[in-house]
Amino acid sequence: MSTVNPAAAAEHDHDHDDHHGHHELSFIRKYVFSTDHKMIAVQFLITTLLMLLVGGSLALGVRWQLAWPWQNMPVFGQMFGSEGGQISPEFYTMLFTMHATVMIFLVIIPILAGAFGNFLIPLMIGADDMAFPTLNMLSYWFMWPAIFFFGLSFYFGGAAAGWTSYPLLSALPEAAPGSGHAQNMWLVAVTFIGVSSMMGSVNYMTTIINMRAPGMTLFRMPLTIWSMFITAILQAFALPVLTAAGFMMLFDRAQLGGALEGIHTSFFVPSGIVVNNAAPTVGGGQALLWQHLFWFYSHPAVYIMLLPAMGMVSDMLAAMCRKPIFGYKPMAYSLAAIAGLGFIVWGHHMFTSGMNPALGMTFMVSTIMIALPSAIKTFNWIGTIWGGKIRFNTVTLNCIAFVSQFVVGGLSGIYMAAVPVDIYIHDTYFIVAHFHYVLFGATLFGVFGAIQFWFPKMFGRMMSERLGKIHFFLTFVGFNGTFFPMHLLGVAGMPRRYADPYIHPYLEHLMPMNQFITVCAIVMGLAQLILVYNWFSSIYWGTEAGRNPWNANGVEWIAPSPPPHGNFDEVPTVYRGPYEYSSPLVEGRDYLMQTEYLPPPGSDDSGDAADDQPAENGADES
Amino acid sequence: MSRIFWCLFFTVWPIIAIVVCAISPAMDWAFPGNREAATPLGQRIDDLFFLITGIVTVTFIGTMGALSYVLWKGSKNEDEKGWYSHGSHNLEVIWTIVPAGVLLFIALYQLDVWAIYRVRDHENRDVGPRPSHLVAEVTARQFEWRIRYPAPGTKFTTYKQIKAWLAKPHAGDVYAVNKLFVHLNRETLIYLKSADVQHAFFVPDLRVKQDAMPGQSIDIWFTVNKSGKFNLTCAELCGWGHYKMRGEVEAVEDLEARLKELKDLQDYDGVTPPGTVPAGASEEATP
Amino acid sequence: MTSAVRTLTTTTLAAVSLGLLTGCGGGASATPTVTYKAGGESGADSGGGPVTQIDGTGTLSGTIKLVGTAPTPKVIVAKGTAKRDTNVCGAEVAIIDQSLQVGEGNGIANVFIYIDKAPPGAPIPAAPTESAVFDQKGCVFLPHAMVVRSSQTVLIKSQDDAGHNTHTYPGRSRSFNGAIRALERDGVPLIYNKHERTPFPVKCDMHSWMQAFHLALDHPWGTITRADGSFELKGLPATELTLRVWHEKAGGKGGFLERKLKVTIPKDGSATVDKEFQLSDFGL
Amino acid sequence: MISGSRPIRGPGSDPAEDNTLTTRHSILRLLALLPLVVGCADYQAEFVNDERVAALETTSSVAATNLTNSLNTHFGTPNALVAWGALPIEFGEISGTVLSATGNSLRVSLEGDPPTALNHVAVVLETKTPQNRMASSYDADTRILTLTEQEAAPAVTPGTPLRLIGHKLQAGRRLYMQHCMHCHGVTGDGNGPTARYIRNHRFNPLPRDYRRGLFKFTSTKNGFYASRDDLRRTVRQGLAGTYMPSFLLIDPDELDAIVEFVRFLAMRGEIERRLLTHLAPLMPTDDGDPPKDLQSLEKELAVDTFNEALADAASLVAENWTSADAPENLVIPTTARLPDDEKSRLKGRNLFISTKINCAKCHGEGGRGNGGFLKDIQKNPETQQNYPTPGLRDAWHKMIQPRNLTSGIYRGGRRPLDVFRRVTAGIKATPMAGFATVPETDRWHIVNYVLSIPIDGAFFDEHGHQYHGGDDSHADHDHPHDHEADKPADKPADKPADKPADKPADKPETTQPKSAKDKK
Repeated sequence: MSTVNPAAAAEHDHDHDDHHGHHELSFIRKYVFSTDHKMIAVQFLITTLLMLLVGGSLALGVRWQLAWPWQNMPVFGQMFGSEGGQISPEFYTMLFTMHATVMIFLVIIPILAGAFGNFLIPLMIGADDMAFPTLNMLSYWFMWPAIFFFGLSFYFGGAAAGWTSYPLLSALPEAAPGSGHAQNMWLVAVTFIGVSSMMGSVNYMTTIINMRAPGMTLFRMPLTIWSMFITAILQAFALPVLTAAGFMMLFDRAQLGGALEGIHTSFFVPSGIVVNNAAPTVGGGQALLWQHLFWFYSHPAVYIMLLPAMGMVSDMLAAMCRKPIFGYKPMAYSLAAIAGLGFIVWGHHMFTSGMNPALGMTFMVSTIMIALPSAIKTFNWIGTIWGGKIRFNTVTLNCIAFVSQFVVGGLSGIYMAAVPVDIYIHDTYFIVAHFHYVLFGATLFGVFGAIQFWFPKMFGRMMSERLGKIHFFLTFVGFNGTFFPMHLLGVAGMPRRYADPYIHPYLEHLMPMNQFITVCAIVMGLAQLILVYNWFSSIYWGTEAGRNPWNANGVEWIAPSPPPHGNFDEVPTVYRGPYEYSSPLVEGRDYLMQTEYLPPPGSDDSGDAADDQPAENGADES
Repeated sequence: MSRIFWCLFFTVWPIIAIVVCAISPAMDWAFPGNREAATPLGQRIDDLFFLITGIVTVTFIGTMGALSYVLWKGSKNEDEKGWYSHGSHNLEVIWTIVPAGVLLFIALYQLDVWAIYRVRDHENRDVGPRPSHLVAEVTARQFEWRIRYPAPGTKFTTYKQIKAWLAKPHAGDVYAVNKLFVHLNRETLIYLKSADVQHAFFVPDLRVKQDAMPGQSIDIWFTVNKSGKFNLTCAELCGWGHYKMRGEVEAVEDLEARLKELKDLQDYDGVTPPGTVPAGASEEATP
Repeated sequence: MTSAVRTLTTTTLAAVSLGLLTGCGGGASATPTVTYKAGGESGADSGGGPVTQIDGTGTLSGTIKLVGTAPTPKVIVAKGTAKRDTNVCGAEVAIIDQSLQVGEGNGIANVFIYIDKAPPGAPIPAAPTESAVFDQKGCVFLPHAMVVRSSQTVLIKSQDDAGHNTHTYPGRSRSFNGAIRALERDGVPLIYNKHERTPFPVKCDMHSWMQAFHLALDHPWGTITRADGSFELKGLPATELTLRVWHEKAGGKGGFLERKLKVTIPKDGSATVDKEFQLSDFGL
Repeated sequence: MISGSRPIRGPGSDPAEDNTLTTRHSILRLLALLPLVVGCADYQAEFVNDERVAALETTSSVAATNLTNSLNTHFGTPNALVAWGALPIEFGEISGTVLSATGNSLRVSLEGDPPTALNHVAVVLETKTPQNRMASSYDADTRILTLTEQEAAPAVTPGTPLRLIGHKLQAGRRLYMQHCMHCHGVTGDGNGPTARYIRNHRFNPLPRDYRRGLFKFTSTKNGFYASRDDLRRTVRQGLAGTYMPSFLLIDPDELDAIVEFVRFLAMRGEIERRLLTHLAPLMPTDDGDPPKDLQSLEKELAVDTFNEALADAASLVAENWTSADAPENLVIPTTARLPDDEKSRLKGRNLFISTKINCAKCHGEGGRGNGGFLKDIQKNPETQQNYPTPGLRDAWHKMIQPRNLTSGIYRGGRRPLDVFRRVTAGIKATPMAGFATVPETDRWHIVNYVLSIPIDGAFFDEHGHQYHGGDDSHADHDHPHDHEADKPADKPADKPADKPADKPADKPETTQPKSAKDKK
């Protein structure tokens, strides 16, 4: 079992503490360029929440245009408003492109892996910090160049080729207003994000493999850690492809200027294409290639954006229902299965793209099969709630929302897994509805729950339940009001990315529904301010939380809240799995922490025979 | 109190969702014009759609029902501990096998449609096109559809001839923009090209969608079996004017005559003896 | 806290409702108002007052001279070095820049001297029936400057065995851009249908250096100076007149040398105007 | 489109993020401001002045003010349009009679079937002195027309004829803002937000700037403006090979409305231009200082003769636009197209390359639009100065290429009639001259030849047999010497990059690489 020598770790750990006890770290080292995984996590969290607001308001701009086309757009209209107070169509394309970009690259991926991964991994496996603290710091600070370059992209007019950046629209500067330097900046920024998350994933894998506390066998790891682990693997394997594709695209673009001026490869650019009376392109590239490369990353990325939330929700549900997770191993296995299958389904984004139709069949089957592990997880979550003692607090609500929204997102996925049906709904609002149900409905509700759940561990204070519930209610209602009707829009044949769908007669009658959607979207958007308020006010005025406010089992709950540098008073020793709620072994309380030693020792953990630590009976279902 | 509220909350919203879907056809939120597809294949796609909808609805009701049930029970669970269970192996097996079966069924059931839609014809291209084919070249560009028909009366017997025709403009070609005429009840074979960036040829009423890739000539075929005009839109982001690409596909009985008309229009030299001057010829010029 | 929450939620809802229910003018779908303004009514004052007939005419003559030594006009196409149409353009003589031609006695040629508007009450003689000829030879317009009546026909001819086109840039009349075939001798008719306020360029796009200046007047009282800078205007109405003196190089890019040159024409007599201009007046 | 670093500052909720750090009250105060954020911003579409007005402002504010005022009184603003009767525009006029008048609501009978929405259109009551009012609403069922004026009910007796003016202009403006404004701009100056981007590409034609009244592809004779039909054609068919897309499926009434509004903008701009020409002497000199005797000039031009100039400009504009619609000014061939056979094409070919009319000097012997004249430096007719770079320019001083005839793109339409019109009347506002002097039969030969180029290539031997230029699809790689021998005898001294036309591109929409290269 690959665990660091506890003794060594302990000593190391202690003199660490003494060391730090004596002289305080400078402000910069403590709060800015901190190598403490908790501080980095909080930095990630705050940054991503900020970006959440940015991306959200971009989305509101999109919604405004769809509800009241060419009307004076508030804020955006004033800030970048073009002639006549109405926005221009290319500004609209920029809006949704940057919305997707910000939300995916600057919010969801970093908030899961960056914020919660960073915070939870060492705490949950009982390590004093990440394996590579400095690398960890860098992975946060590499996000800022990305943010800077995205900002620069705005400055140059904003990349406007969609977040998928299909060539030739994105490859030829003449093709679109946003395809000039804005696109270069976009590509550079995405590369930086890639570097950032790559650093993260390497760090997570190493930490999880090497730094688990004594007794923390693989099958005693909380599902959060499982999901983080698998996510890290996904990233490590998928990201290089995107980075490579990004560079290929950069080299394809002639107007790079400077040292790269001469390169002007044509990986994606076919010859003889004349865009807007510019000189015809040379060199037989293939635009389809980009789609393959891009989706080879971006489909796994969908799971990068989902799995950690799944893991965290599993932990939270168990804690909130006071009940062991239902089917721990199937949960872990299905996580792995999703990750594995996730690598061979990218083609389902390309059913209409003109790739060999025969390929469509294979991708269809694999895509449909990936629904299976998702289904298993869903049933297991319901099973977890089944027979539990449920307290309807904000955490529970968000977790249940996660499950139910994930069901909707998963089921609507079956439509587009079926190729012939996908032919019709591809690139319509049905797709928009689908991935918002998965990425927002599922992931973000999971994140909201996780914030509420681990906030006391982060800041030593509880978040306001009442505000949390209001926020949840408004968000949930606004969310469903916003995205559920989009299924219908899609079935009605409304394509995505239309600045003004209503010039097409068969879409005119959808305007009222779009207006309704926008109203809901604005409600949802404003509701997020409540979260922000709740967050900051709770930091100052929240009620004090002890070490284990939720009576949860995880290792992280034996650490002080907030945990000091080095996390634990002494190296924790793990005796059982994390889900021993309502265990009959203890009287008077319905939780049994992973680190509690209970004589007499029971039979060995079936998970791994090599474990030298005594373990509890039934730490895993057998 | 709040317990009941939240239980109801999680019970009611799925019901609302289902109701909304149920009334959607009545509210004209379903397929365009609430019409069935205008191509036989499209109708099969619709059937598939409704089949999946059926399965999905059942699953949805099931899951949501189960969820609300366990919530209801769990939230009014009075004993001081929850049910200490790590799951059930049998259940796991059941809810692995059953969904797998259903999913596999969906996967296999639809293969046929897809095969007809693209793969099968795609495989045996060596057979010549059926004489009933209308061949047309549709070139998408920012932001319009440029259409080229072979001279009226042209009959292609081999794909080689078609390729030759596609290769360069020919005398007597008929040009049009944004309005595509197709045979009624006969197969239409379209070669889709892009003059600049990627577009997508999307005719909702026909359930036809195909991306136009720059540098490629992609063939799509369909048979319209309902006369009328169908909206043609672009479904792949193609620049700032993406939404401007409004076109129309019209299925007509006598296509030859219609093409002839277009041709006359196109050959108009301003002094054609009165009577044969096509309507609006003085104003219209073909692109 | 609770009060905060209540206020917070109410403000939020207020914000939403207020934001969404505003119709928002200014955008595309806002209906503009339309007010009607009857036509003609802004036609302003047309003269007004009784017009006193001007009877009798006089003559105006004079010279326009340059102070200082004129720069030697630069050669545009040396003899036989034309890039195209070598057999025609500058075949016999080199093509010289004609924009500022100074004759003996430093007289400036091709200066337009005209009355902008015919003085009210002056009888306007009918336009000559014979048409003016505007010719081109060796890829040079002949003449370089001409004044015609606005109803008069100008025949565009060509002695060159190469195609030309004549592209006019009038201020008020219909512009004309017509190809002139090689050796066009019977001439392409061109009529300036409007009175012009200033001379305007006439170009040939095929030979970028070819340029002439025309002036179309609805009265006969305009002329250009001869090679020695002298000019003569006969039959001017005997009254105080405002002359305009225009040259294509004035101010470097063409304009008035004198915008209001007041002269009084004695009945049956003659007046003289001698003007001198500095090089600076020509942007040199 | 987006200027400065403002975008980075991000949307309005970011300040919220920072302020929440303080107390809850500040948050509430901030939320109270949200209506402003969410609510509607108050900024309006405005007609922008010609650039020179700003310059004029520096010397004579009087002139500038008079100019802008008169434009406002006669054309209004985008949100308060003025229908000026002096102009030949169909503002959309409905005449009728007053049946009864109570207060500011009139019961009227309107002729024809009036459009349902008649809000804010002008109402002219033909009393002794016509009263200009405005309709606030019209109810088709009760036929009650309500006027906006609350006070002073119009003193009208039943039977008074009345006219409702402007619904078409309204519709036109609305549709224009929806479909056209991105490129052509609110003012029709061809400078909409998207145009700024199109301008980045040197060879992309700019969106048309209406303000000169010049439109390139018309059916009218040389020197005449574009007829309504021409504008309709351009909107419906688009301009192939440019960024002007086809709006073929737009509803005919909407199309008419748009066309009228475009003419409205064109006339506004042209009158502005003519007034500026009238005020030109008041402009600052090249070195920026005011002209001599500014006062007297100002009094003369900006005050005394200003209205005169305005009326003159209006009458000129009206005349030009009216004459454009007169049938006698259309270019209609008298003889039918000659049979399109090899002989005719060969004749056309010979005419095309003959120096007698010099087609090839611009379009190139291979018809690639790479003729020798493109190497000349042209003179700017407005300043008499040479343009900095060689190449042909249009009236907007934008560098343009002669049509590459091998590309199969005919911006003005591909009908023989259209090409005939291009040849006969030329292309307005460009160096493409009208060849009306060439006999009509010869013009038909040229048409036959030009139309055959994309199909059969541009080159013939003396027997009229065409070369197909081999089968290599790389136009830019073929070798001129292949066909040196077959150059016509009277080929010009220099050889412009004349290459045999190879097999044209398989996409008629794409221009051949060669021509694009030559543009450099």
